[in-house]
This record gives sequence, C-alpha cells and structure tokens, in this order.
Amino acid sequence: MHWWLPLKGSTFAGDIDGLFLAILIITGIAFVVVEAGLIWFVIKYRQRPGRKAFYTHGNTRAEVIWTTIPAVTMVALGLISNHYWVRIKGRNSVPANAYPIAIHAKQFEWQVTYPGADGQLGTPDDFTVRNQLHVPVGRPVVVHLSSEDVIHSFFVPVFRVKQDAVPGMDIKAWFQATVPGQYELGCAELCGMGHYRMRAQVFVHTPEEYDAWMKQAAQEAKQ
Amino acid sequence: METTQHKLPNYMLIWLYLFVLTAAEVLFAFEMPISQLAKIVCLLVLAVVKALLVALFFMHLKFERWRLRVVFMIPLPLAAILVLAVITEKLW
Amino acid sequence: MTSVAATTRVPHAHHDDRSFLRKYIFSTDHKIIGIQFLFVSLFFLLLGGVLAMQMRWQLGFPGKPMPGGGLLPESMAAGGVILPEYYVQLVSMHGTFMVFFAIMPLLVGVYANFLIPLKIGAHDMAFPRINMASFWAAFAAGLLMFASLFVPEGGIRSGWTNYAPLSARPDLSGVTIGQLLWCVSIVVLGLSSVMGSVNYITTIINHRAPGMTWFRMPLSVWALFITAILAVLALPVLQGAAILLLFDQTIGTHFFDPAAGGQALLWQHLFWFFGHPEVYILILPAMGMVSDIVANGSRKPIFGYHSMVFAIIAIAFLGWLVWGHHMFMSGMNPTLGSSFMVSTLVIAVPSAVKVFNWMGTMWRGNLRFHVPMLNATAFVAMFVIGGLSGIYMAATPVDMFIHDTYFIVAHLHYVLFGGSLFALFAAIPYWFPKMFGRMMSERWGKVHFWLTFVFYNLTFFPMHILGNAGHMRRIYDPTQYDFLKPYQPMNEFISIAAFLLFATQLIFFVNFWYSLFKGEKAPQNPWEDNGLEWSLPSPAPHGNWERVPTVYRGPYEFSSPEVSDRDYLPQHEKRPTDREPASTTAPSH
Amino acid sequence: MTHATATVDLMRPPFPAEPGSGVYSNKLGMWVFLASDVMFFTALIGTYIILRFGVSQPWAHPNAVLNVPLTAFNTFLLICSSVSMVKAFAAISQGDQRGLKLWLLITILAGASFVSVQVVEYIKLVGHGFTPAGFREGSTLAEHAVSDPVKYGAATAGLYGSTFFTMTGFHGFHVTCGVISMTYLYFTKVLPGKYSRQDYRGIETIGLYWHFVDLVWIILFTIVYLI
Ligand code: HEA
Ligand code: HEA
Ligand code: CUA
Ligand SMILES: [Cu+2]
Repeated sequence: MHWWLPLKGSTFAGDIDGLFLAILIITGIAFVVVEAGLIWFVIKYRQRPGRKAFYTHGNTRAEVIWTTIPAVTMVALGLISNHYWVRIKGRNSVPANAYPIAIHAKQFEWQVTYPGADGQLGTPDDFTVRNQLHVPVGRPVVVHLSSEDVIHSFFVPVFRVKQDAVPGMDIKAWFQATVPGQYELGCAELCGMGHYRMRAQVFVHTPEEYDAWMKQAAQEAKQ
Repeated sequence: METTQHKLPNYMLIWLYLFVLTAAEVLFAFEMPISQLAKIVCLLVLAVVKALLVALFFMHLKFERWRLRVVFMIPLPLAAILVLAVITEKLW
Repeated sequence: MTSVAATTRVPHAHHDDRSFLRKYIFSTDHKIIGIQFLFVSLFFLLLGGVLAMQMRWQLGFPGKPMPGGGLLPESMAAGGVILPEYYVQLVSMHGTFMVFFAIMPLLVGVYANFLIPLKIGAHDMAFPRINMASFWAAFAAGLLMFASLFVPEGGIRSGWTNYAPLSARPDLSGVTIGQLLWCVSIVVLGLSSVMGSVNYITTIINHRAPGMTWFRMPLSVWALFITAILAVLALPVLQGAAILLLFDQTIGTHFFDPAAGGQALLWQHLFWFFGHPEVYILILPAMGMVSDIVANGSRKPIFGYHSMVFAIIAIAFLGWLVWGHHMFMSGMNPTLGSSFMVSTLVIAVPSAVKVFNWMGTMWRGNLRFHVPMLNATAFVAMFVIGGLSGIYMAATPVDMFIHDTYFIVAHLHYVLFGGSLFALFAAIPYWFPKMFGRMMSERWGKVHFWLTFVFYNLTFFPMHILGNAGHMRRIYDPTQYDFLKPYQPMNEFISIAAFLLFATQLIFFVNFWYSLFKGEKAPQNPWEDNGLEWSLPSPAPHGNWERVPTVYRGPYEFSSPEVSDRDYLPQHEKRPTDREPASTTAPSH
Repeated sequence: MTHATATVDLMRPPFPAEPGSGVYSNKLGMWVFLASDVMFFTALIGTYIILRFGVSQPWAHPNAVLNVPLTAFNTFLLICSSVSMVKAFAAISQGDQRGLKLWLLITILAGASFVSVQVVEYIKLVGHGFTPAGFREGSTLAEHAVSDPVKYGAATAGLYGSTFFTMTGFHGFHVTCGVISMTYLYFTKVLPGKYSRQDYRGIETIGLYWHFVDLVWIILFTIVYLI
C-alpha cells in the first residue's frame, strides 16, 4: 500500500505529480495556518471568569492582506496549471507523429483497434483485440475514443490519463508511456451495473517486443 | 387622482406596433430575398423589440423603480452564459 | 405609524384557537412548517445514512453476506450478498436523498422558514399559504423518491448526477419506473423550492421590522436570502432538464440520445449549471448560521461584517460561472475548461475571507464552548479541508488524475458532512429551545460531538489516500482491480469507522427525541444572544410578536462597552443614546 | 416629463404598502417567480438553440412542416389578449368595474382560444405524422421527407419534434394555468366586485404573469416558426 501517487508511467506523470505537490504545499500552508490558529485560539481564548472579549468590528488592513494573498496565489496557480493543461489536452496538443489506436467502449468492455503493420487506422490491416491495450514505450500514442452506448471513461492511473468516451463524439487523448510493464486500465465513469468490472490490461512494450507482439496479434486476429 | 386614460401609456398604440411588427416578421421570414443569416438577425431583432414593448409597457417596467427592474434582469446574463458556453462546444 | 400597519396584520397573535389539524398539519405558521421540514428531512438523513452503511459493508467486505442482508429480496442481495445492480442503486439513492431530501431541506426548508421571520421581525412569511404548499410539495416529492426504492427494479442506477444517455435508456441502465419517479420527484421538489424561495425573498425585502436595515440583518438571514436567489434561479434549470430526461424515456424524444442527433453532454451542462449553484445552496446557509453561532460563542462582534456579506454575494455570483469544473474530462472544449478552472480557483478568495473572518471573530474572544459552538468550530476546521481539496480538482491537470476517484468522494463529504452537517449539528441544538421550548442535553451533545468528530475524520480522511491511489468511485467491488487489492485493508478500516460514525448518530437521535419530551425547560434567551428571536418566549408563539420590536443596532453587539453588567446587547433593546429609526415603511404617496 | 410622473403614480396605487421595497408583496413575489420562470424557459429554449446549432444536417423549413399562418393568427390572438389584459388593469385602476369585467372576459376568451387553436394544431400535426419522436413511420410527412430530405430536414426530424413539442407544450401549459387562474379570479373576485380603485393587486399580479407568457410566445414564435 502506497501512501502517495502511483508509479509515474508516462511523460505527463512528472508534471502532474509536481503540480499536485505544489498544490499540496500551498494548501498545506493554508491548512496549517487555519487549523493551528483555530487550536491556538480555542485554547488561549476559552472562557475564563471575569474576562471580557475584545470588542472590535474588524480590521481593514488584515482583511486586505488575507484577501490579496489567496487571490494572487490562485491566479498564479491558474496560469501554471493552464500551461500544463494546454500541453496535455489542448486543441493542438497531440504530437504529429503519435501512434494511433482506436478504442471503442461498450457495456462493459474495451475494444482496442490497432493500426496494423502500416501504422494507420482505417486500413484493411487493422485488427481488434478485447480488453488489452498494448503500446510501445517512449513513443506518443493517441487513442481515438468512441462509445457504443453510454459514457465510459478511459483511465490508466499510472499514465495519469483520463478521458471520457462519449457516444456520438470522437475524442482524442494522448500520452507517452515511459516504463515498460503491465498495468491496469479502468472505467472511471459510472456506466451501469457492470461498471466495476470494465477493466483491461495495459502492456507497455519495448519497440522490439511491440513489433513482435503486433505480428503475432495480427495473425491471431485473422484466424 | 383624477388621472384619466391619457395619463396611462397608449396601449392601443403599442398593440398596433406589435401587430405591425408581427406581420412584418411573417412577411420577412417568407418573402424576403436576403441571405439566411441576415434574415435570422433581422427576425431576432424584431422579436426582441416586440418582447421589449411588452415588458416595458404592458408589464410597466418602464415606469418601475430600478430595484424591480433588476429582479427581471438578473437571470438574463445567466441564460446567456449557459447558452453561449455550450455553443462554443461546437466551435472547436 | 409603521407598526400599526404591521400589527393589524395578525389580529389574534396570542389567542391560538386553531384545531389540531390546522395547527400542526395544514399549518401556515412558518415555525410549524419549519418543524415539519425538520422531522421529514431528519428521516431522510437517517435513510441516507442507512444506505451508506450498506455501501460501506460491500466496499469493506466485498462478497461477504451483509448482516441482515438476508432480509433483502434476492433481486437486491443474493443470499445476503449485495448485488452490483443494488450497489449502484445504493450509491445513487444515497446521493439523491442526502443532497435533495436531507441537507437542502434541513438548511433551507427548516431554517429559512424558522429563522427569517423571527430574525427580521415579521409575523410570518409574505405568503403563508404558498409556504404551506411548498412543504407539502417537498413532502410529496420525498414520498415519490422514497417509493422508488420499492418499485420493481428499485431506484435510479446512474448516480445522483443521472448522466445521460445511461439514465435516459432503461435498456442500458436496467431501471424504468425508478428513473421516472426520480424525474417526477425532482420536478415537484423544484416547484417546492421555487415556492419557498419566492417567499423568503419577498419576506426579507418587504417585511423587515422598523430599524432592521439591510446591514443590520444577521448573516444567517443574508445567507438565506442569497441562497433563495440561487435556488429560485437554479432549480428551474434542473426541472427543465429532468423534464427533458423524462420525455426521452416516455414519449420518445431524443434530447440526450446521440444515436438520433441528441447530445450526451447537454445533460451534464444543464445538470451542473444547476448543480454547482446547488452545492452553494448546501453551504451558504450553513456558513450564515455558523457566523451567528461563532459570534455568540466568542462573545464578540463578527469580524468584518460587511466583507462577510460581500463574500456571500461573491461566492453566489461566481458559483454560476464554474459549472464546467465537473466536466473537465468529459470531452468538453478544453479552452472552456481553462476558463472554468480560473473561475473555480477564484472562489477560494471569498471563501478565504469567510474563514479568516471567523478566525478573527474568535481571536481575543471569550469562547464559550456550548455544543453549538463546538460544532460551529468544527465546521470551520472541516470546511477548510474540503475547500482546500477543491483546489486540487480545480487545477485541470491534477483533476485528470483524481476526477471520479475517491478524492472527489473525500472532498464532497468534507464539505457536505464536515461543512453542512456539522453546521446543522450546531444549529439544531441552538434553535431547539425556540422551536420546542426545551433544551437538548449538553452532556450528550458533547459526547456526540467528540465521537462524531473523530469517527468522521477516520471515515473520510483516508479516502483522500484511496483517491491518490486511483481508486475509482461508484465501483461495486474494488478488489476486481489488482492495483487496488493492497488498499483493501484501508477500505475495511473506513467501513468500520463508518459503522461507528453511524452508531454515534444514534446518540443524537436519542438526545433529540428525549429532549423533545423530557428536556430541561428552556429559558427565553438561553445563549444570551442578541437576535430578535430571543425576545420571544420559548417556544415562540403563533404570530410571533404582539407588536413587532424596533431594531436599534446590528445583531453582533457582544461585549459592547456600552453595557457593563452583561456581555450582550439585544438588537431591540433601546439605549438612552438610540434614536427611533426613520420609518421603513415606504410612503405610499 | 409630467406625463410619465403621473403614470408613475398610477403604477403605485394606494394599497397598504409593505415596509421595505415600496413594492407590495404579491407583485414583488410575482416578479421573482417570473425571473425563475425565465430560467425554466432558458433550459428549454437553450436546449433547442444548442441542439439546433449542433446539428450538421439541414433542419426542416418550418413552413414545410408547420402551419405558419394558423400560428401567426394565434400569435395575434395572444397579443390581443395581452392588450385586453392591460385594458382591464387600466379600467380598474380608474375604478371602472364594468371595464374590468369586460376586458378580463375578453382576455380569458382569447387565452382559451389560443389553447384551443394549439390543441387543434397538435392534432393536425400528429395526424400528418409529426410527433415528439420525429416523423411517424409511413405518414405523409415521412414520405415527403424521403422525397425532399433537405426541405423536410429528414435527418434532424427527431430533434425537431423533441424541441418543438416540448417548448410549445410548456408554453401552452403556462397559458392554460393563466386561463384557469383568471377564470378563478373572475368568479371569486371580479364579478363580486372585490377589486377597486384602491386595491387591484390581484389584477396587476396576474396581468404580469399573462404578459410574461405573451412575451415568451413572441420569442418562441420567431425562433420556432420563422427561423
Ligand atoms: C457544500 C458543497 C460544496 C462546496 C462548498 C464545494 C466547494 C468547492 N468545490 Fe466541490 N463538489 C461538491 C460539493 C461542494 N464543493 C460535490 C458534492 C462534488 C461532487 C459531485 C459529484 O460528482 O458527485 C464536488 C466536486 C467538485 C469538483 C469536480 C471534481 C471532479 O469531479 O473531478 C471540483 C473541481 O473543481 C470542485 C471544486 C470545488 C472548489 C474549488 C470549491 C471552493 O468553493 C472551495 C473554497 C474554499 C477554500 C479554498 C477553503 C478556505 C480558504 C482558505 C483557508 C484560504 C486559503 C486557501 C488558498 C490560498 C488555496 N468540487
Ligand atoms: C450531505 C451529504 C452526505 C452525507 C451526510 C453523506 C454521508 C455518508 N456517506 Fe456519502 N455521498 C454523498 C453525500 C453524503 N454522504 C454524495 C452526494 C455522494 C455521491 C453519490 C454518487 O456518486 O452518485 C456520496 C457517496 C458516498 C460514497 C461513494 C460511493 C461510491 O462512489 O461507490 C461513500 C462510500 O463510502 C459514502 C459514504 C458515506 C458515509 C459512510 C456517510 C456517513 O457519514 C453516514 C453517517 C450517518 C448519518 C449522517 C445519518 C445520521 C442521522 C441522523 C443524525 C438523523 C437523526 C434522526 C433524527 C433525530 C430523527 N458516500
Ligand atoms: Cu464503463 Cu464504467
Ligand atoms: Cu462544483
């Protein structure tokens, strides 16, 4: 059991975890200030006989300070987050050389279509595998998400990637895996009573392994 | 308060405006040889003018205090925000 | 001249000769209506808790027969083991009951009704009969929703958010009648809420006592006023959406059905355009009442009254601009996502103002820790945690990871339980004497508070860690995933804490009922507070005041140097230096 | 502008004013309710705009499917009823009981006729095959749509039916509620002469509702029947 975020398995993971940490620090400071302050006040100013509270209606200077600091922090945080956001999900974020994979979600499975030997979707050598996502390491991959019936959500925790698959929409999501291995893909959007078991395996291969797997899988799919 | 009819807005006149504008709209929609977009814009303008006539004169907003006008105005930007934001969906 | 018009409105203020039915069932008295709301929504709170316990059993001990599960029909729990379809229904109905039938009516139905006239010095609401209709509509809505648990297939199975097309397609979700009942119930509830809110708004604008200027209103009244504005504008949108969803299922329309050109995301936009203002409907009244109680407990004027008011207004206004933060991963235009992120982050600013002003109020106070004050302090401490976890989700890249995980579940319980419900645990004993003429037990209140505080944190704090591990929400059996198997002990721990949390609530339950009949008789002003309601006997009589009091100052004049023998100065107490207020009655000519 | 000032006085008649805003509660409450109703229609009309904006295939020409002249007449009827409503208000604000009775009756009748015409329209439309689910299989409209898919918006008929019936239906529902409440007031308050120059709050309040319903129709007529 980890107490922290899972393995960093994609190029985004570092950025996202870094941002998470930054927010943890900002909110951590706010948290400590508020909670420690409360505890201190609770102890120090608890009722004592004969004491009268300090009569005041406020203090403009203090209020300006504690309005400005959060305001500045939040705007800065917004700008920084947006920088990453545009790189991850922005309109033109998908790298031109990204390797295409189509994923069709339906109650309750993932149909993953690979481009075959020519590296292009929509050609006759495409083939489809259920509930297995194989990707090469170190290469941007773009998944074309579609859905048969209801909304599902493509979620690979180690890649830090999540994207809903919405019926009637054609949505792209991209990532670049960095660590070879076997991981899990889950459905993150309630899609019916089988939502909990709508999972798939993710295999991150080295390029050679990937080619080998591709040949074999294409063969199997033909039969 | 011996105010008589002429102290109120001339409702019959407003009625006439509304009638004319409605007729204009119908003619406009089907007889005008202009582009679809221009047509839509003109029709919407006409509709808004008519709606304003009703709100200002029949609902007396023209004669009310500001605080009451505000009540009616608050939802309008919200409605606009909702529709515009969702429409941008299609523009990307 | 002013109070003449006012007093003549209720000629029989203290001669209460109404029949039982008129007095307690079809009452138009705002206080009785508030109390009716109290009983009904506490029932739904309990029901929501019972549903949560079943969920927690399944999550902590997946596949094991639930104690008492044998009593459930085989279609829900086979051999006592909860079935996936029943689990999904549990989640959805838990969220629905808690949000729409427990917390919202508790905060708004109970306290807007009970407090507004009492705190602004009115005899009743502006439209007492519409007020009564509002309660009965809410009651009917509650019955419909409750009934949906017992129809074939049970209640909804698409989350409290009812995302289409799942919710619109019985063939895909597996529920028909339950979903229809949900839609109808929500439309009726919206009607109730609109009727109520029109009443609250009109009453606050038109029926304030002489001298009760806008900036002498207690913050609770301000918060309820702004909440009513939110409700009056937000609920119709939900009603509209629910009607479209209903039509999609019944008369064959295609609003949300992409196969026929409809848009799946349209539902989400409509729902969250309502939904985010809704979550502020669930917190603003809590903040208002906590402000009153913190000032009372600190024996100090509220720190920065005006900025507290403006912060309420700012939160409410910004609340309309952020709904898209629930949809960052939905495939919505990412540029729109950026603007929703910024507006969401900005809400931290007025929230910060509120938090720091509460702290400023306690600073150098003379803190009296009666049960309401304990809970109000816990509100501040817990709301901050929930609010701060909101920041992670507002940052879109981080939300990409934590969206739809237990991090969200942790957030929402910190704001809704740590926030709204703790505020209610403060408000219920605080105004209990004015409602029923008796005090709730302080001792048991303290026991309940401490146990709740501990078990609550043990239940919900670990959910952040589950979220960080990528634990999805709304899943029936986490052990299906290999990467979640190591976290099963934590799920078990949470479940046990949750059971203890629930058990602790029984203390509250008993304390509530016991005090209702056997509690100590309440004095007129047990908390030594300044509000107008404390100028009335406990319980407050029908028609409230024989003659509406005149207000000379704001509601938070604690420890004022003007008085030396006690540390509070009621709003209606005339001091030698006070002048009669200029008439607040607008001259008709 | 003396003209306006005199009018302002008429708008604030001498009933027991409430303390506070100077606007009596019924009227204020009605305005707040109308603001809420704006949001309700926002959900419906907004949905229509969003869906229509979102489709890539052609949308049906309104006059191919709907009977525009009939509805134009209906629109005219509703506008007239708004005028008669305001005349009723003007009458009682001058203490003219007969005027009130007459004009309110006209309003009720015009409103009822509007609903009746709408019912007839619905029946005809459904008869031709236009339903909330789109063009009914095998109906005249469905056949037309096959021969001229652009003019009849064959591909978007489902959305057209959904939005059309929902928007006009809920408007009709509002009109019906208005007619019922006015009829109720007519028998309980107007005929017994309970309104007077001193107090005609009920008339002004129901009038606001009625004009609002008219206003919504003005928008709906344009965007549903003409565009
Ligand atoms: C009472 C209810 C309530 C309240 C008040 C809030 C308040 C906030 N919420 Fe929350 N929210 C919910 C109820 C609520 N929420 C619910 C029920 C859901 C889940 C719905 C579902 O999907 O089922 C949800 C989901 C939710 C999401 C969607 C997550 C997802 O699904 O991916 C987001 C994203 O931005 C969010 C953000 C926020 C923010 C930024 C605030 C802010 O208003 C918080 C502001 C407060 C503070 C920040 C703390 C005080 C400030 C200080 C101490 C100052 C110093 C601070 C800084 C400098 C940072 N909330
Ligand atoms: C105010 C709202 C509220 C409250 C109080 C709670 C209380 C609890 N909630 Fe829940 N919860 C939600 C709102 C709330 N919840 C929402 C909106 C969701 C999302 C739903 C969705 O995904 O669609 C959710 C989802 C949710 C989940 C996620 C399920 C999933 O995603 O699979 C879990 C899991 O543990 C959970 C657990 C609990 C527990 C253990 C409690 C415990 O705190 C319960 C303890 C018991 C009580 C609080 C009852 C006490 C009763 C009284 C005090 C009454 C006394 C009566 C009288 C005096 C007459 N809740
Ligand atoms: Cu598919 Cu959840
Ligand atoms: Cu939100």
